[in-house]
Amino acid sequence: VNIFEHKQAAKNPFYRVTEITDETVDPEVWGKNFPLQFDDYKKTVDQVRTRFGGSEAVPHTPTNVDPRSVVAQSRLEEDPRLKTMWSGYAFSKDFREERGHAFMLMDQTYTERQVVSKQAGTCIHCHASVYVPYKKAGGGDLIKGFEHFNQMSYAEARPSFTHPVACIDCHDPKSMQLRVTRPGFLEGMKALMAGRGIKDYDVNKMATRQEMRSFVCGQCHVEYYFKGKEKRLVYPWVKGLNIDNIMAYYDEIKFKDWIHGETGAEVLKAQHPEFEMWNMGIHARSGVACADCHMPYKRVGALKISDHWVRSPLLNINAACQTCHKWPEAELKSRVEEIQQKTFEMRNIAMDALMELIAGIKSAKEAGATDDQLKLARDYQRRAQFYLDFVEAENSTGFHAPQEAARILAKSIDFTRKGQLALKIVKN
Amino acid sequence: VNIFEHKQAAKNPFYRVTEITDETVDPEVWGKNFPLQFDDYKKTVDQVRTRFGGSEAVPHTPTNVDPRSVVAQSRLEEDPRLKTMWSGYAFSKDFREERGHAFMLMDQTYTERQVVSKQAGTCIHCHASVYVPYKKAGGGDLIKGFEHFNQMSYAEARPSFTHPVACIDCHDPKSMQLRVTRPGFLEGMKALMAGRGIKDYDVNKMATRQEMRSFVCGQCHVEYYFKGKEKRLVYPWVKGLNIDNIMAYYDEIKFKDWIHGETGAEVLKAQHPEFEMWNMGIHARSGVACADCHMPYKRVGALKISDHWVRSPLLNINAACQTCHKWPEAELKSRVEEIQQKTFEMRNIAMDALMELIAGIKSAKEAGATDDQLKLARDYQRRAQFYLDFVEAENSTGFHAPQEAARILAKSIDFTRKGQLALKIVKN
Amino acid sequence: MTIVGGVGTGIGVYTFIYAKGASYLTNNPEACTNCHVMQSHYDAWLKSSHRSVATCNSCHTPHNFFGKYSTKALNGFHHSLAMTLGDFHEPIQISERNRAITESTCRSCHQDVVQMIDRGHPGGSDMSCIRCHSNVGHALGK
Ligand code: HEC
Ligand code: HEC
Ligand code: HEC
Ligand code: HEC
Ligand code: HEC
Ligand code: HEC
Ligand code: HEC
Ligand code: HEC
Ligand code: HEC
Ligand code: HEC
Ligand code: HEC
Ligand code: HEC
Ligand code: HEC
Ligand code: HEC
Ligand SMILES: [Ca+2]
Ligand SMILES: [Ca+2]
Repeated sequence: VNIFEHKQAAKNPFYRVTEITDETVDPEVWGKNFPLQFDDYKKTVDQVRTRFGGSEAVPHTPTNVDPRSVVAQSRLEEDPRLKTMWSGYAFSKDFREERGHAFMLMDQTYTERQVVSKQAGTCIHCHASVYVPYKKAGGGDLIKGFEHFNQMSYAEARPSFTHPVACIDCHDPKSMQLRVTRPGFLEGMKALMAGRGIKDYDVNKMATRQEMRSFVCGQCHVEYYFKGKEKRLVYPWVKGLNIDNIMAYYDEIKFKDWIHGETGAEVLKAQHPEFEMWNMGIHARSGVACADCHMPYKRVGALKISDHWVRSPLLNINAACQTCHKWPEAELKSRVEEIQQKTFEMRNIAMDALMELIAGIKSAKEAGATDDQLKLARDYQRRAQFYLDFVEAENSTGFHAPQEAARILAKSIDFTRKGQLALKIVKN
Repeated sequence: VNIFEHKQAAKNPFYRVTEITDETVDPEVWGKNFPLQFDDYKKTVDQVRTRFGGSEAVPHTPTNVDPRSVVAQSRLEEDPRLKTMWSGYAFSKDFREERGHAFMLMDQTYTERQVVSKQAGTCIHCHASVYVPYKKAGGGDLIKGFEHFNQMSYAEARPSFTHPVACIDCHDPKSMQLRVTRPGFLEGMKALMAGRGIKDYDVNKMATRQEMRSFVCGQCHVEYYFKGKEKRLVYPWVKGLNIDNIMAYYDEIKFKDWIHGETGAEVLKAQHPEFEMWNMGIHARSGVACADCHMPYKRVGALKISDHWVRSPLLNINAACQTCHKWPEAELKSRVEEIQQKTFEMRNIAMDALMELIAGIKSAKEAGATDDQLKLARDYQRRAQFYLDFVEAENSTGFHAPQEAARILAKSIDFTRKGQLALKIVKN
Repeated sequence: MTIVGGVGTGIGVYTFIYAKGASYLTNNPEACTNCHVMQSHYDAWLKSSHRSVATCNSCHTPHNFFGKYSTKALNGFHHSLAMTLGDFHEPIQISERNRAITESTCRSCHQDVVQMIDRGHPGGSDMSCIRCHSNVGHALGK
């Protein structure tokens, strides 16, 4: 009978049947002590679509270069305008909807982007359990190991890693407390806090528990770039976390990801800035963490555990939202979808506008306009495109910060407008 | 439905010292029975600024045409771009920040807009206690009285009205229940509901109490136009309440408010669409009414009453917000102001863009472009301007529906962009 | 449905006694925390504005003798059933009937305060106290 079990379970939440150390990478070993969390962790192989998120399981015929039999749907096929935006960059060859954590290492290894351009060892930072391999390679020093792998090619680095993100990447094996293991985040937060006047900020010592419930995700779900020849992974937060700050930073250091294939503009690729966007939204402001929605508490017997099946909250609305919002599930779902639909509408307006700007610069170039004459229009393209991509690449389709996403898109459209006007002057 | 409802219906909690009838206009008489509400009602003469709302008491030297010794700050002086947007229309001569209900009749009577162009009797609908005068003029028929005054000039109509909005405009004198007395709203809601498949919708019979707590405000705080020669006041809701619906309706009936003074475009003026914007926001969706925030309950002695000092909730955060949101006052204020600041930023981007479009059309016109050549650009101006004005004229600076306000501004910027491109084609 | 009814009656009695069912009939809030699923409400109630003025039953049973015990009997039955089958909605949601009871208890204690604002309306008086005061008994989640 249930109640009997409940009472039993309540007495002893953790049975440690095996010892785990700071070198235990394999989650299956951790799973002996924490079978409930491990069971859920394994479920991230599931693929279910939501209106704008989740992912679709698309069959794939295994080949030598890419042995996957199932992938996620191609975003390039869904919206071919993306190819034009990323023209000349590996993303224009292969870009898919992201799926569960179980796939991260595999999807990185076999993306066609690896084929069309040589990727850096730095990539591995966010797609594998790196803590132990980093420490080993660095002779006990995490940062040294990080630097070691950054400078390799991806192909060289890859064999040292076995697991996707694992227990050890988020947990201290002794206390099970959360911890940040990613050099990129440790250094990014240090820079951010220094800008706010806080010296030597150390996430693992100074963050509160509730902050950590977002920081462990912010290790990877952020905008980034590779700095210099050492290809050091850097989170561009020195001036602050919002897009205007990030843009200002990239301008200051004159950073570009690539030169646009059709226009010659020096452009940027934005990548999954979930942490930054969340930070601009009302939930962050109200102290609601990533884990509150993506790893909500669930009851197993008398125990309340964090659901380690990290996924779209729309697949789990009662646990993810209803503790705070007493609206029916269907209502909550449609609140999210209405926000997303509006974001999507604006994204499409901005995307159409950008296509026109790119076509305009391209044809002016073909008609013989000089670099000098195109300078301004290209600069606006850089801006329009980065702002649009910031929302496009952010995976909540606006939900994490609805007004901010809209503001960014409004600015993107305005940059495009100014770019097109700059072209007009060229032509006259 | 609720088990406690029967008991309630029987309740008549009001102690009456004097009789009030369906002809008693003077709030002072009502105030004998309801002194607490009357005391607050009188406080709407107060003028206090918030960051974006409230109003500033600006001294004014009384003249023959305008005897007011205090007015609200001029919005045209704060932002001269408004004059360009409204070029050729009375609004470009005088437009002020709105202030408390006590001033509504006076401010309408003495606005310079009355001097520069002959206003219609219809205007009175929202600036005075009209219920009794309308009924009298219509021989007991409210709608007839409404039609009677609509067709007069403002100057002819004006003497029949004495009070600003009064108790009788929102309350049934017998039960003190809320009621809608404004023909514009009664007809607007009927049209809206018909569009949703509900026939013969009667606000006063079919709306719930909570709906009425917004509907009494929706009587006046809405977008409107004067239809045909009879200058009938119409709320443009047949196709729905959002701006895309309203724009489609105005296009269908080819309505224009005036011809733009600098460009010759057939343009529209948006006016205080608080009800429509609120309707697009999360609070409306959550069942939060205008009265919840603008007339929150307050305790006087042992009694709870509705605060009839209708004003900016930012002047009263404790009662207006904190029952539902347990954040400190300063935090709530800054949440609102952050939303408003972002709206204001986008509004300014859209406004600058519009100025360029207007300048562009103007100079193309001066350079000899034909009406045919300017048609498209002018049509985009019409759209860009109406969308921008919809947010500009809405008095919460985006708060009532932050994402929707941003979406509207993004579209405004895109219309401007297309207008400027249409001009480019003219020039080439 | 039928299976639930049949099994429920049998096991329900057992569960009720096992889970210290008798204490359910008292006014002591700790009676409710015999079930761990009520613990978070209890914890929140301890921090609530009503901690020293109202127990669980002040808000969750009608303010008259027969209403109180018939409500408890009905709820007690649902409770042990749900507990036994373990398949109730989480987070726990108040039923329509119990919400109405709770609303009536607010009015019963606060009649004087709300007499002026609590009235009928032709289209239906959907005046709900907990729309604004959802935190008075136990603020969860926030
Ligand atoms: C208040 C709840 C909430 C919080 C807090 C939150 N998210 Fe989300 N997140 C959502 C919702 C809702 C979606 C949209 C899911 C969909 O479209 O299916 C989403 C989408 C996502 C997605 C895409 C999921 C998919 O299925 O494709 C990622 C990745 C993500 N969030 C990561 C984060 C990270 C990292 C944080 C913290 C920095 C965070 N979220 C904070 C609710 C939240
Ligand atoms: C700062 C962390 C970080 C780094 C560095 C990083 N990724 Fe990712 N990657 C993510 C996150 C988070 C996602 C899931 C969200 C998304 O796809 O937008 C992801 C998704 C992906 C996907 C699946 C979706 C897609 O884009 O098709 C591929 C493939 C991928 N990354 C490849 C790479 C490669 C190659 C590199 C190196 C150039 C790299 N990643 C570097 C964090 C990172
Ligand atoms: C080590 C890097 C890393 C960390 C730490 C990390 N993620 Fe991810 N996450 C990824 C990558 C990479 C993907 C995409 C995997 C793929 O597509 O193969 C991803 C995918 C997701 C998805 C998409 C699932 C789907 O079905 O579309 C969600 C949601 C998500 N992560 C949320 C989180 C949350 C919440 C946290 C913290 C509790 C977190 N992630 C921590 C790297 C990370
Ligand atoms: C992407 C980050 C991440 C990974 C990977 C991860 N966890 Fe967690 N885990 C969390 C978060 C967040 C919490 C909530 C901690 C808190 O609130 O302090 C948590 C909590 C826990 C807890 C405490 C009880 C509970 O459920 O809240 C245990 C035990 C646990 N995790 C075990 C594991 C095991 C075992 C694995 C590997 C199979 C694992 N975790 C992998 C993020 C992660
Ligand atoms: C831990 C508490 C918590 C959780 C979990 C949570 N929210 Fe919220 N939510 C809030 C708070 C706090 C606010 C801000 C309003 C307030 O102060 O009441 C908010 C605001 C909102 C809003 C209005 C803001 C806007 O952007 O329009 C929506 C919609 C919303 N939440 C949906 C969701 C959904 C969907 C989920 C689940 C995926 C969720 N929330 C999970 C606490 C939470
Ligand atoms: C959730 C609370 C809330 C609701 C509901 C609400 N408002 Fe507001 N309203 C505000 C706030 C906050 C402001 C901004 C005040 C400021 O800037 O000082 C505002 C501003 C206004 C203003 C301008 C006030 C000024 O001081 O200049 C008017 C007029 C207004 N609202 C009318 C309405 C109407 C009519 C409705 C219903 C259709 C409504 N509001 C619904 C909160 C609300
Ligand atoms: C009969 C028409 C009418 C009705 C009904 C009406 N208003 Fe107004 N309201 C006005 C007018 C006109 C003004 C501007 C007065 C002026 O500037 O002289 C105004 C001004 C306001 C202001 C601005 C105060 C300030 O300090 O800036 C607020 C807030 C407001 N109304 C809210 C409401 C709410 C809430 C309701 C319903 C409870 C409501 N109004 C009902 C016509 C009306
Ligand atoms: C549908 C209702 C409605 C009608 C009709 C209406 N008003 Fe108003 N008026 C309002 C409301 C509500 C406000 C306060 C909100 C604002 O100013 O945006 C207001 C504010 C004003 C103000 C003070 C602010 C300002 O604009 O300087 C003046 C003056 C005014 N109206 C004049 C007029 C004139 C003249 C007419 C007729 C052409 C008219 N109104 C018709 C509802 C109405
Ligand atoms: C629309 C929101 C709203 C609704 C609905 C509502 N209240 Fe209130 N209530 C308030 C506000 C705001 C205050 C604070 C008044 C003050 O502090 O001046 C309050 C105060 C109170 C107080 C405390 C007065 C004091 O300071 O001691 C009691 C008791 C109360 N309400 C009971 C009720 C009851 C019972 C109901 C249902 C019949 C109810 N309320 C419905 C908003 C609401
Ligand atoms: C612009 C609309 C408006 C005007 C004008 C107005 N009221 Fe009200 N009044 C309301 C609203 C809204 C309520 C809340 C009714 C409800 O919840 O059912 C209310 C409620 C009341 C109540 C019920 C008790 C309470 O406080 O909630 C009384 C009594 C009352 N008003 C008297 C007056 C008197 C006297 C006047 C004139 C001096 C007046 N009202 C003017 C909108 C108005
Ligand atoms: C009667 C209850 C109630 C009142 C009064 C109220 N709110 Fe809200 N508010 C809500 C609800 C419900 C939500 C939606 C989120 C949710 O479901 O919890 C919300 C959401 C919000 C949000 C997040 C949405 C967004 O647009 O970012 C903010 C900010 C907010 N409210 C501020 C205020 C302020 C400021 C006031 C007072 C002027 C106020 N609220 C008055 C109930 C209320
Ligand atoms: C036998 C264990 C148990 C005890 C003792 C118990 N509860 Fe519950 N209670 C539950 C369970 C399980 C649920 C969820 C059942 C459901 O949703 O139908 C629940 C749900 C509820 C609900 C919401 C569901 C509804 O029907 O409205 C209320 C209210 C409630 N309990 C109040 C109380 C109060 C008050 C007490 C003490 C007098 C109490 N409970 C004692 C187990 C218990
Ligand atoms: C002052 C009144 C009050 C007291 C005291 C009170 N409650 Fe409640 N309870 C409520 C209200 C109101 C709701 C409905 C909440 C909602 O729907 O927003 C509720 C709902 C519940 C629910 C349903 C789940 C939920 O959160 O909506 C449970 C379970 C519950 N109460 C248990 C208890 C227990 C156990 C106690 C004593 C420890 C208690 N209550 C004391 C007023 C009270
Ligand atoms: C057993 C009697 C009782 C019941 C039942 C009850 N209350 Fe109270 N309530 C009190 C007493 C006593 C106080 C404190 C004394 C005072 O200020 O009147 C109080 C205080 C309050 C206050 C002011 C303090 C605060 O929390 O802000 C509010 C609001 C309130 N009650 C609302 C409610 C609502 C809503 C309900 C129903 C869900 C309810 N009460 C049920 C007795 C009760
Ligand atoms: Ca996905
Ligand atoms: Ca004002």
